[in-house]
Amino acid sequence: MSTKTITIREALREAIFEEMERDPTVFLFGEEVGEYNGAYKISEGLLDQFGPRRVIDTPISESGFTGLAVGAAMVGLRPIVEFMSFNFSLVAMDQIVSNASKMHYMSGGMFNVPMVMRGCNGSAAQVSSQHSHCMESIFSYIPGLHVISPSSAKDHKGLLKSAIRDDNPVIFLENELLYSLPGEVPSDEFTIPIGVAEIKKEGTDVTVIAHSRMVEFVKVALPALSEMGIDIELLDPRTLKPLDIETIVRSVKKTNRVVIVEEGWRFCGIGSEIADQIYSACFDYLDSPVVRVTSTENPMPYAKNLEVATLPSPEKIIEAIKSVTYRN
Amino acid sequence: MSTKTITIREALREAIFEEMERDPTVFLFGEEVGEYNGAYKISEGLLDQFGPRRVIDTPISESGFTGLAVGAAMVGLRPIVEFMSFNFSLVAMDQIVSNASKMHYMSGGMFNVPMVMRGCNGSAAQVSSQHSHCMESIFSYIPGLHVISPSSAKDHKGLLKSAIRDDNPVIFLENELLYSLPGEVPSDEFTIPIGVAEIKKEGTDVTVIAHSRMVEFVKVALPALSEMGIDIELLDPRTLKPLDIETIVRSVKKTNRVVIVEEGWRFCGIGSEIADQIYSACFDYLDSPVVRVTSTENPMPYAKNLEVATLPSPEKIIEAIKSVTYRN
Amino acid sequence: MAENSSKAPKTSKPKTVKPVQTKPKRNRQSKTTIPAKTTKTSQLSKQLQQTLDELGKEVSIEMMRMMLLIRRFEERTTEMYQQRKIGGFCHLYIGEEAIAVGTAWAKKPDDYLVTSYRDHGFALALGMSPNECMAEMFGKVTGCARGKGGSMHFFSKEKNFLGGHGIVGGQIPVGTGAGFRAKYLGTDQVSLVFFGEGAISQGSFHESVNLASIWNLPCLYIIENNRYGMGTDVSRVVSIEELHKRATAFSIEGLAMDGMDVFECYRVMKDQIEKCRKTSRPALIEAKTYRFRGHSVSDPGKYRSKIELQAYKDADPINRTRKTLTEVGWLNDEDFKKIDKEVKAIVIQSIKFSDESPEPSLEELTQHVYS
Amino acid sequence: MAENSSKAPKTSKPKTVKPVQTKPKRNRQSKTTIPAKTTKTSQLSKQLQQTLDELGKEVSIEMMRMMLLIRRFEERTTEMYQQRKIGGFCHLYIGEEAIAVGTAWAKKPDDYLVTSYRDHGFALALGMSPNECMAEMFGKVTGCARGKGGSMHFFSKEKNFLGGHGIVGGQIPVGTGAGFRAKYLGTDQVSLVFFGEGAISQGSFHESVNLASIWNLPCLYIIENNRYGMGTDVSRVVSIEELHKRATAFSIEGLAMDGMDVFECYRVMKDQIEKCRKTSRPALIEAKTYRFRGHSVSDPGKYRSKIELQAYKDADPINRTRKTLTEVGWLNDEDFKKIDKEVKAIVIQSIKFSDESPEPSLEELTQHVYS
Ligand SMILES: Cc1ncc(C[n+]2csc(CCOP(=O)(O)OP(=O)(O)O)c2C)c(N)n1
Ligand SMILES: Cc1ncc(C[n+]2csc(CCOP(=O)(O)OP(=O)(O)O)c2C)c(N)n1
Ligand SMILES: [Mg+2]
Ligand SMILES: [Mg+2]
Repeated sequence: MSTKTITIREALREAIFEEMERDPTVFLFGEEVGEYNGAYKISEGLLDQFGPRRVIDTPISESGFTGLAVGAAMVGLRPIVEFMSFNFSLVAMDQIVSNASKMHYMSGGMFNVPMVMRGCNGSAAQVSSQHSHCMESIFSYIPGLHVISPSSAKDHKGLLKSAIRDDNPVIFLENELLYSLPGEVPSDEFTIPIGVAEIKKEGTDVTVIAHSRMVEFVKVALPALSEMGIDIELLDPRTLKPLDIETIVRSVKKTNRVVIVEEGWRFCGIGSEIADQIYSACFDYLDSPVVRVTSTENPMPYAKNLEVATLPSPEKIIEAIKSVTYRN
Repeated sequence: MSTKTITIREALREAIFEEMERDPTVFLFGEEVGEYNGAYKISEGLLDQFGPRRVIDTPISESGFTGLAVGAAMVGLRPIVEFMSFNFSLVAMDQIVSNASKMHYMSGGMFNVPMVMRGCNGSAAQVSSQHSHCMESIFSYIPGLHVISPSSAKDHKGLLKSAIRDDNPVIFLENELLYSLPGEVPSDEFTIPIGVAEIKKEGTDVTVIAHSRMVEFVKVALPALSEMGIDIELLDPRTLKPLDIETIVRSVKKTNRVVIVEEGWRFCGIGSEIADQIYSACFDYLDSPVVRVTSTENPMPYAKNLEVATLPSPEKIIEAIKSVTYRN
Repeated sequence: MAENSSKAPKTSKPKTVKPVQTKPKRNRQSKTTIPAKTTKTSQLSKQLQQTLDELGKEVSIEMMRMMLLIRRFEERTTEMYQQRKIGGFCHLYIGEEAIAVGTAWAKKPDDYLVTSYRDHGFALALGMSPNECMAEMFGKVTGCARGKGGSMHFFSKEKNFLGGHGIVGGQIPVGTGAGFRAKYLGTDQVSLVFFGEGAISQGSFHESVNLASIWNLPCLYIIENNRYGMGTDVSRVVSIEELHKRATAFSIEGLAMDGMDVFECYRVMKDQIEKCRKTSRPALIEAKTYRFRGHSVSDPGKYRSKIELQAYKDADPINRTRKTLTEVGWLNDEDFKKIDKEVKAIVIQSIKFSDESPEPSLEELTQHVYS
Repeated sequence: MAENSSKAPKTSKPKTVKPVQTKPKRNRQSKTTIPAKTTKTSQLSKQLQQTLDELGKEVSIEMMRMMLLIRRFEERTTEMYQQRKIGGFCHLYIGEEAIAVGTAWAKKPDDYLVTSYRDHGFALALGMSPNECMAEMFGKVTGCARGKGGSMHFFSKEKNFLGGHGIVGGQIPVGTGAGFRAKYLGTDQVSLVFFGEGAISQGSFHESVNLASIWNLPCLYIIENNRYGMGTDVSRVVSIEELHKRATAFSIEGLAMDGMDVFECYRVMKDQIEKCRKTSRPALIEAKTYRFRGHSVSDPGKYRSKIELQAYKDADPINRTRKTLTEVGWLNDEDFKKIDKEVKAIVIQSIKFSDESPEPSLEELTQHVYS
């Protein structure tokens, strides 16, 4: 199968482009997606290609336009809502939780809500307290939502295409600092199924679970780890809900050790849930408690040194891996 | 110390009354708290006692009045915001997460936000999908918030008083179905510190961790359990954030077995975090994986039989306790 | 209120609400007054005449019959609630029937409609069966949402009824989305978005109407101003007296209608729907109405005076319609009683149907979480 | 635009913005036009004269000096950003200085003020030191928020400055709360709530203004209408042309002012603040302005034409003030250059201060999460 190298930004754009070509009910809207070509240029050129009927600039009314998308989806359209960042999904939270996630169930299966909410999640570079939320665990808590957070160009493209075709509301968490990362993707049309994890690197000593930008952090740690003679298995869930616990369990039963890395806060982070599921399923296989690498328990500070101290880092990941493999 | 028996409703009212008497900067507002005496009559009589300056009926503008409270708190008032139920905090989520919880940190400690957001959390009787959210884990995820969810009249009163005096934004989760539950409270003025768990019943075989209404469910199970010869230790964290992990660890190291009961959903519920902390701290003390009793993974259905099937129950709790003690 | 006598011969002047001053129990925060209603002047009566001519006898009676069905259905709903066959939150539409019925006859079948938890009247008026509605409240699998929604969450795909919704104001963006769809696909459908006057204090109202205005979405926003949001008089929570005047903030048309006059509701909604269909411009309509019961079946409604309540009951939309139809000679007492008997039987049948229907199976529990 | 010549002898007619039609690159969705501005008529010039008389020479020059300080501060900010001494989002106020400065001189020291992320101008105008502001952006512990806030989150308890805020519209309820506090405690403070025109599409705007209106809170809501929310022209996203007219929806006064004329901003804000202090009635003020730079330092601002930008630059609030003060004989070129040199030195000093300041210690990381 032939491949090409594109950035994650391009991967997302291709996914949207292809799905909009394929299905006239798919449309994109959000702040600055059209004339401005997207705050982060994901939608660059799409207005030119599809016109203002299908690529729509909105006012700064996240609650209004998210709810509008729910209604439009109930009656047969397939909206892609771009949150300029997921921090702004907080003003739309009620529409996501009370409406998008509930409509199918509370109508007894009569209506469904095929919509994608996408945008960048997590911190960027020094964007401070109000602009650095990791929303994984909040959305994953809500039955009725799918939550996807990929790391590679290929996964972004394949999963976004699946998300757009999915008949449920899907939260699609990207990361600003990944947008320019290049990666290989198949030249031909492809999709990646929702709910399937991927082993990014096989290994025997410890299962390291990471998603989104944290996968890159782990990769940075790889040379140092292999120098220490530690052979990790790097597992990217890609979809957080539904979580592919089978693949995780298979890996853990092999390595008997787990480190979970996430950019979000520790307390009630997505890693708590992943850890709990691992303990339940692999209790007798674990040689050591699961170790989690997360942000520290504070709002994101602006100062660079504090920001760095808050976030996970390749160094912290190496420390965690060493501790779980008792190499200290 | 002399005591009296009052309902949780009265306990809450007394707490608000006493703190409003004590401190003229404390005021109560929310929908129907005044003329109507509260949708659930928590604030009955308070308008008569304190007048409309301090007991304030609001429009249905949760985002607006929650944000207003944040601002008022920044400049020296101590608002108590009543959400008619915490389901409606979803429309105010941005004010809670981006403003209330961040203000102290992002102003470098200059401003603080001494406010309490209280109201009923969780399901009531057949109130269906949009009115049955358990918000524990969502709020507990956010650094800067305290999250309290008591079970007894005494705890409601003592903790609400502490919450009102606390200098941070506090989420105070009540439960409609508990409001009429009576309990003993000290006749004299008292407070209960935030962040301290209580062993509601000592025992040796298994630590059962439950908060809010789930404590009552566990109590219902007690006779059956003691008949089976299982002596549980019932631990109520009371405060979910900060979590009193020391008390929990002490109990678990004694019993070596844990069941966590919560009304919320399982995936990313507060129990995931509690379990993860227990595993980390007590890995070598656990004779069995932690077992969690939660709601099933669906929006709350209206039909009574489905509602019952969704929620934890004394029976499900007994099953869990039996499984963790290998009595099957 | 001007008490002009009607000049139209065939129909008499419909009884209007007498303006009375309520004596608010406390006047600390309350500015409660019964807003003076415009009288049916001769002009309005001419309109009524025209409307009746347009509708004809059969349809007019059909509309009264539907109001009566809703009324009887909800009276029994209360009973069933008291017998604990119905649980949860249950909000009655009694007193407000004219709005749903007037609208249902004014709209085309494929126009969209969405409303709040106070949704029984709309469901029935749109043609959903009393059986599926009652069964829903009984929590039976034969209910319109398979027993999963309950009183607040009736839905019908067939009727383009996007449901009853529980979060105040939460349905306003949703209904706007249906209008968006019509515009996107170039259909000529209109989306009718209903909500209580309490909901206009939610940001979602403001955001939605702005979106509809800038994008020319075929949406009508209808405030069912029944004067109370739970126990709160509208004058205590909204900074403008004539709510439809909020329309100016969005550069759209705003107008009020007597929400207790089914023929006026029909006429205004018909006009506005057709206009909206043509122009794709949204509008804001305030239906002035009143609920005769408490906010929900468990609310004693002590916050309003008996005088006030009686004044509105005197303007009962069903009695008023009955009187009009009697006066034009289309209905006599016997006809009415017959209709009443029929609808009562239908309601009784719906209870029987619901009683006999099975609960949803436990397998249903985790079905419909995802599709 | 009527081009009446000024009749006031001492001051000449300040240069006004020429109305030009932009040629929007695409006209698919855009209805971009430069709104015709009202000319300074003789009447306005009389007002200007009065304002100058009221302020006197020293204060007038002081105000110009502050505008210049903000300008020079932000010019250096851009440089520091390019040198990567400043990171994150950084939004410049250049072009809009007249609003903050006019307001700062119009308010009492203990009146509250809150604004968006575009907060440098307000911070300096309120009297916060350039040192603490620059250091904040350098992420140093000597910054006004100990380096924890950054460019978007300046705060000063001393100045009753409730901060710069990052969520569009999110500060509007917060500022309303400060007004609530004034009313609750019976102080005579007024709360000044600033936000961009993009923010009026957020529900929080609507909810807050309604609350302030029904509760008579001493809050002034000031829309800084700089015509763009990021790359979006206001006409594409707001359904009303004159934004201050939204006021009618809340039964409060709405008015516009020339946000590029510091003396008009002073006069209008002074009037409104004192009126609000007396009546405790909120009002909605639209300050018509323009930002000369991109939305943030990383935005090239391609969405607007050079002609449009130049037209506004011709009305630069600092040049305009300088001209006015020169014409009344209070300032000559030399004075101006001296002032400019002074403020530049202050800014340079703030950079030095920031460079030399220490970073927050790592112990600070988890401090101030709870108090
Ligand atoms: C966001 C939100 N806040 C509060 C409530 C609780 N609540 C349910 S109905 C209601 C009153 C609504 O009044 P109105 O909009 O006038 O509709 P009506 O009940 O009169 O038809 C309130 C406050 C809710 N459901 N949603
Ligand atoms: C709720 C929310 N949505 C989106 C954003 C991203 N954003 C930041 S500034 C901005 C434009 C705001 O424009 P305006 O209110 O006119 O203020 P200006 O920047 O022009 O001063 C947007 C969309 C945000 N910060 N908050
Ligand atoms: Mg109402
Ligand atoms: Mg702007």
